[in-house]
Amino acid sequence: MSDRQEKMRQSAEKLLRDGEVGYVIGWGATRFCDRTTPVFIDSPEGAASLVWNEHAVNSLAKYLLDDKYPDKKIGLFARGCESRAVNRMIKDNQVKRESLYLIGVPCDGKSSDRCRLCRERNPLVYDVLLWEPEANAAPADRFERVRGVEAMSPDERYRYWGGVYDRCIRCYACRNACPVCSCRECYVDMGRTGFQGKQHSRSDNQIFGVTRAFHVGDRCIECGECERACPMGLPIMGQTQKMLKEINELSGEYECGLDADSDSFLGRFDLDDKDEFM
Amino acid sequence: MSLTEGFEPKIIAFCCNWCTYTGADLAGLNRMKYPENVHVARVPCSGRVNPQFILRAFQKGCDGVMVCGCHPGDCHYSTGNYFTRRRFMLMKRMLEYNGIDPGRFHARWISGSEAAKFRDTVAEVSERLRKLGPNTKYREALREGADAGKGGAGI
Amino acid sequence: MRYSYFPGCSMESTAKSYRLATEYVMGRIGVELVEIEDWNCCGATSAHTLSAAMGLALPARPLAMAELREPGLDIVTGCASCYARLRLSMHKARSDKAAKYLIENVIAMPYEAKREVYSFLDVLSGEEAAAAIKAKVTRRLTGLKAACYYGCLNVRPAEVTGAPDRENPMAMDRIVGLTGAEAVDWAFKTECCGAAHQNDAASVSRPLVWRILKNAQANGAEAVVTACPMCSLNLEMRQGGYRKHTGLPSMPVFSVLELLAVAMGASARQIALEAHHVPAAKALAAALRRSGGGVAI
Amino acid sequence: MSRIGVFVCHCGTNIASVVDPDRLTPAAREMPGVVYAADYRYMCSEPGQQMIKDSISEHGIDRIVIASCSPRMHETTFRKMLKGTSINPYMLEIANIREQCSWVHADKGRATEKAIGLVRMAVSKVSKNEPLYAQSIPITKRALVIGGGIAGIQAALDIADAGHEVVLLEREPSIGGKMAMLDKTFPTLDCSACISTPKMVDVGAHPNIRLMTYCEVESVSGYIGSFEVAIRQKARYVNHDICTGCGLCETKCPVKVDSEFNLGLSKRPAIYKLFPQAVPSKPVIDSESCRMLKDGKCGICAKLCPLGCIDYKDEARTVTESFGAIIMATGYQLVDWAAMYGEYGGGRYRDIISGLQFERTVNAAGPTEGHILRPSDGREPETVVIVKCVGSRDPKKGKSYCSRACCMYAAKHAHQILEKLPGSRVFIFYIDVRTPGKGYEEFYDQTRMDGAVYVRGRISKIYEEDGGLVCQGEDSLLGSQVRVRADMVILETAMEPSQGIEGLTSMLGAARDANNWIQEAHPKLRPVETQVGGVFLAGTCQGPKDIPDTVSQASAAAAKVIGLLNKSEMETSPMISAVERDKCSGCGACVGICPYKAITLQEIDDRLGAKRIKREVASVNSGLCQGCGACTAACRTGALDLLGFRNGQILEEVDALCL
Repeated sequence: MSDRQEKMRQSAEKLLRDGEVGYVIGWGATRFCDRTTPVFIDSPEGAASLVWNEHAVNSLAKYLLDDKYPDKKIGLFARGCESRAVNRMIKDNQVKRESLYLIGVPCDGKSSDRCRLCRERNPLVYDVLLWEPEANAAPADRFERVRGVEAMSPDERYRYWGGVYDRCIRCYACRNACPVCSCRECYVDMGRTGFQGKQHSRSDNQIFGVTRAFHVGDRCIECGECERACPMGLPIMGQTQKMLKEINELSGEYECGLDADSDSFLGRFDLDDKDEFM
Repeated sequence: MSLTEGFEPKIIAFCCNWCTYTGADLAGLNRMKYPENVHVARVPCSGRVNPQFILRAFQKGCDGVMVCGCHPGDCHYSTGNYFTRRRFMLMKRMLEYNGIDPGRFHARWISGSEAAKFRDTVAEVSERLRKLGPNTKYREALREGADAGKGGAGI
Repeated sequence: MRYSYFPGCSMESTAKSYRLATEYVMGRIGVELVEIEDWNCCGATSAHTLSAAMGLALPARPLAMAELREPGLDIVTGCASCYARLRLSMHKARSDKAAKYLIENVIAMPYEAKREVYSFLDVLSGEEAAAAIKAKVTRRLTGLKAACYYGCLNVRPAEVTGAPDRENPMAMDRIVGLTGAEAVDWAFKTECCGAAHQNDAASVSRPLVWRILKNAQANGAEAVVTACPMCSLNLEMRQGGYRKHTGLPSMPVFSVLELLAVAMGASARQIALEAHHVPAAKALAAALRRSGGGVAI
Repeated sequence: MSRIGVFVCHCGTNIASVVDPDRLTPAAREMPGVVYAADYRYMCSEPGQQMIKDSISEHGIDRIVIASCSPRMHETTFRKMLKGTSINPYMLEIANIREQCSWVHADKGRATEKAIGLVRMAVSKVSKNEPLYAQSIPITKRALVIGGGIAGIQAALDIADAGHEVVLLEREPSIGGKMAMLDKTFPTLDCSACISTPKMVDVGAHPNIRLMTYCEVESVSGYIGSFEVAIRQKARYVNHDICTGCGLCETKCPVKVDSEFNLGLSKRPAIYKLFPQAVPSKPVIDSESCRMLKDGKCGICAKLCPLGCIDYKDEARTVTESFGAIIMATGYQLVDWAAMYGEYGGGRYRDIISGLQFERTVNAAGPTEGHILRPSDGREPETVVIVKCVGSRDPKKGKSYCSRACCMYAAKHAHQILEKLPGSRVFIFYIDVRTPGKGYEEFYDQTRMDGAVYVRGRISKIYEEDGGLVCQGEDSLLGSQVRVRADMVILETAMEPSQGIEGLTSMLGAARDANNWIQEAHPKLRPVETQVGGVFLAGTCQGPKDIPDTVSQASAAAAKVIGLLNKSEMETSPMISAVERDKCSGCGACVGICPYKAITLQEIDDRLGAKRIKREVASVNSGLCQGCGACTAACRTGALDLLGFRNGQILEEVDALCL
């Protein structure tokens, strides 16, 4: 473990010393032994504060959206989940590959529930790989939770989601953590468009939930950051996973962020798509 | 029972200008009769219909929503309805997954000549909704006298 | 070169010379054939006409056995009928979940279809094998004009066999070329020979055999070469009446392995050439003489 | 606050007998923002319109709702009416209370209730309307015709005769296309060259037509009225400005390669004219076979040329030209049957030829000077088998569609063989015989009388045996196998779109159908238009057809172009998509959805705090956008909106219904 941490520090230090990147995004220690925090290292000396342990949980890719027009390259430690996010951001024209330096760090598994669906520990895109790829662990049943909800009656489902959204406080942490939420201004923050109200009611919360699923569902890389960020612990991936499950059933095996070229499901069509509206 | 007796559902139908709206006009020219529940909102193409419109309709008190357009391959704009097809196939499933009854949302291809299909579809949807009764799901808090306080945070 | 080997029933009975030639040639060129333990009949051609499940499961069982015992080996067979049935089961197990489920239930063992099923033609036309053949050919069958008959089941249906050309395949022609014999260009390489109905509808099926032989002769062939014991049997045994109907002489029929064996030095006795219905040794002897080898066969 | 006027039409009794204006009009008056409401017998009539205009000025109305018949009926009428008033024509909404209310409902009470609902929806929507202004785009009065076959020739001549400039572009060294290769045309059997070459000459001589042969389209930008087309003139190596077309250069060229025009049945030199009547009647050098260009050794033609036209250093050039309209006349090619039909020998038998090769064979100007001789040994065939639908109507191996012209030219081929080779026998294998055309069925009948034997069934195998071709197949009327020994076989092969159609259509943004033919805008009502404004279709690029249909369509496309070019400018609908750049993150979700390629990502200068940055945003080309709104539904943030059908307007309608 410490060997890998050392490699990361050396790599960041060299990049910064050579002026290859403006800063490096990684993980740093906190006061708590079981927590890390994303850190932005902008000097070679600072590299010594990088840490790598099972608590390096946060996905770092989202921070790229805060600096879309950097003067120098940004160094980013990239595991499978960060790399899929980067692929998606490139496809969505939000970041440019050439303004990133991706330091590949195959993931050895972290102590977070968000990793339960992880299907790709190794970065799919990187400039350098710091150590040997890891074997992928068998992920949990991808759509198990969705099937659980599907098994309910319509009224039960409504009660289930109603219960979930009754507890939603509309803090939008899910949106802020999501690497594919990349609008300049989110529709819920706008007064004028008026797609939905801002008030905190079951109805408006539910509509926010379904809309969020629709906005990101066909691009979701299943990193689980939304649920990790949710302060109320709501099972909101149940919505995006449902989108993915249906897309899988309608058009075959579908996963996002595996490359930077594939169109998302709602951005294209097939003449032979299933038709149930005749 | 008391809820559905004498109940007339409120239905909004988003119809594309080139096929379904024309088909609905043709139903009029042929003096076909169908229930009064349906109100058509004209859009240039079924591809114009944003899923937000459907959510809004349920929230504001529609009992049923229809999205109608040209048959695939006949779109006035050539490919618009292929996107409609994908979008609303997912939308329908998401609504059902969230507990909305499958009978409340309908997407249909109705061409400019299919006046009878428009009439029959409206009649069928309206009959189905009459049996289902008023939609309470996704409704925003009713203003007065509603059963406020029953649900969670502000219904 | 090691393969799991599915001999098929004919190899045990009517195709004695084919079997001996196979053993001879594969031994010489260093292809090790690991006979599948407790293999069973592939069911061709009756099983699948009676029961779809049986038609899929019979060939799948030896394939599953092979994958169990020798998970690293692909499977090879020397019979076109077996090849078609084995390949179909492999193809179905890969592409159709329901069929895989059915197969596994009937044979009561898992069948993942991870390994490929090949024919002798696939194996012998590979680069490595072709080089080995070239190295081992000691005498040439110069001037022997042969019509390569692939049979329908080595190539069809294309989605199962993956054959690139269903009408004019060339793999056997190239192998025959290695012996010094000349493969003629002809039109009936993959035409149906009516094998399945030679017993119950002879009046319809015999002419199917004859027109194949006739076209071979019309294109200058003096022998037909096959890659299947059933094709061989059929083309050879159904020549009665051929001369009367066409006025043409009868035709010797070899398997491609016999040609290779002779070219590698096998004697007639070693590969039981005398077991042929249509006298076969003469044509080979003539070719050997032409090559100047003059070695008695 | 808006000042809305509502005008309820009785439409005689059409509306008023079911919907009660005495309830509807007062109800409308109570709706938010409504300052005036009135009803009248016929709103669309002169006095009705006058009443609206008067009310607008009298009550300071800034937008109106008309409750009447369908907007598809009178929306344009009322917009025109508003042009003479103080308010913008787009400050109008129509509540359809006739076709979608009074005519379809019987219960007066409920119908009136519904009408009130429909008017409320329209009032709410109109409260969010904004003035829109139509743009007018200038029309460049020049047309480009791509493809110099008979379709392109006809279209170019028609447009030029109407007084407009035309560029006729052809990628081969000569115009003429497939028709120039044919011998005779069915059903009249007039000589193809005799009717097409005069037209070719007309094209060459027409003052309004500029011929650009040996040219290809490199790129297209712009939209209806002003397309910019980059055209690549391939290197000819012969200066056509001085060349007189004497033909001396061709006589001594040492190279002999397969002639494209004779489909490999004869040879041509490396410096060549496509065929003797080529237009322009001047040669080009084929750089792939010319010894001088390949190895730098030869130069015979340059020595022979008395005018010094040969220029081995010639290079391809690209010119960019402006056009107001484009006609696609790119035609067809025949499928590569040899790759599809191994059972017919896969091209190994020389005496199996395609129908077009037969045309060259039987053509007096062809390689055999019109004698029907088989290619293998130059003998006259005694028995000929003609196989129809090779590649057509064969979804497994070829195309699922019917190629339309083959039934007739198969009959023509049979007729020509029986006429030129007395005592010969012709067997035609067919699936159906289709003769829908003037004089076609009669021609087919005559061919049978001539002695052609029609056998209903497909040929399953053709093989060579004893010096002949054995055609094996089924006579499905007799239900038996048949085998015919032929000396020559003619395959009437399927048409498919010309090679290169994909690139060309995607440059233009025009769609192709499942078989790659160019998609017409509407199969019945707009058969010569594509869905791209200003791009029209002529001939077989749209689908298989024969010469009369091709020429008709070419003239129709020309008429469309003439109509367009007769205007100097054109008004476009202002109801198109618009981007709010501040909101747009440049994600590009809209770009791929637009069927007209009207949206592109454009780099703009922006600021991020104190920093100057360049970022990409969606940009809508108002000349290309047709206003479908598909992009708006894909835009998560709502940065794209459709003018006239804004998100806000539709949401208002929804809210109003639910009140």
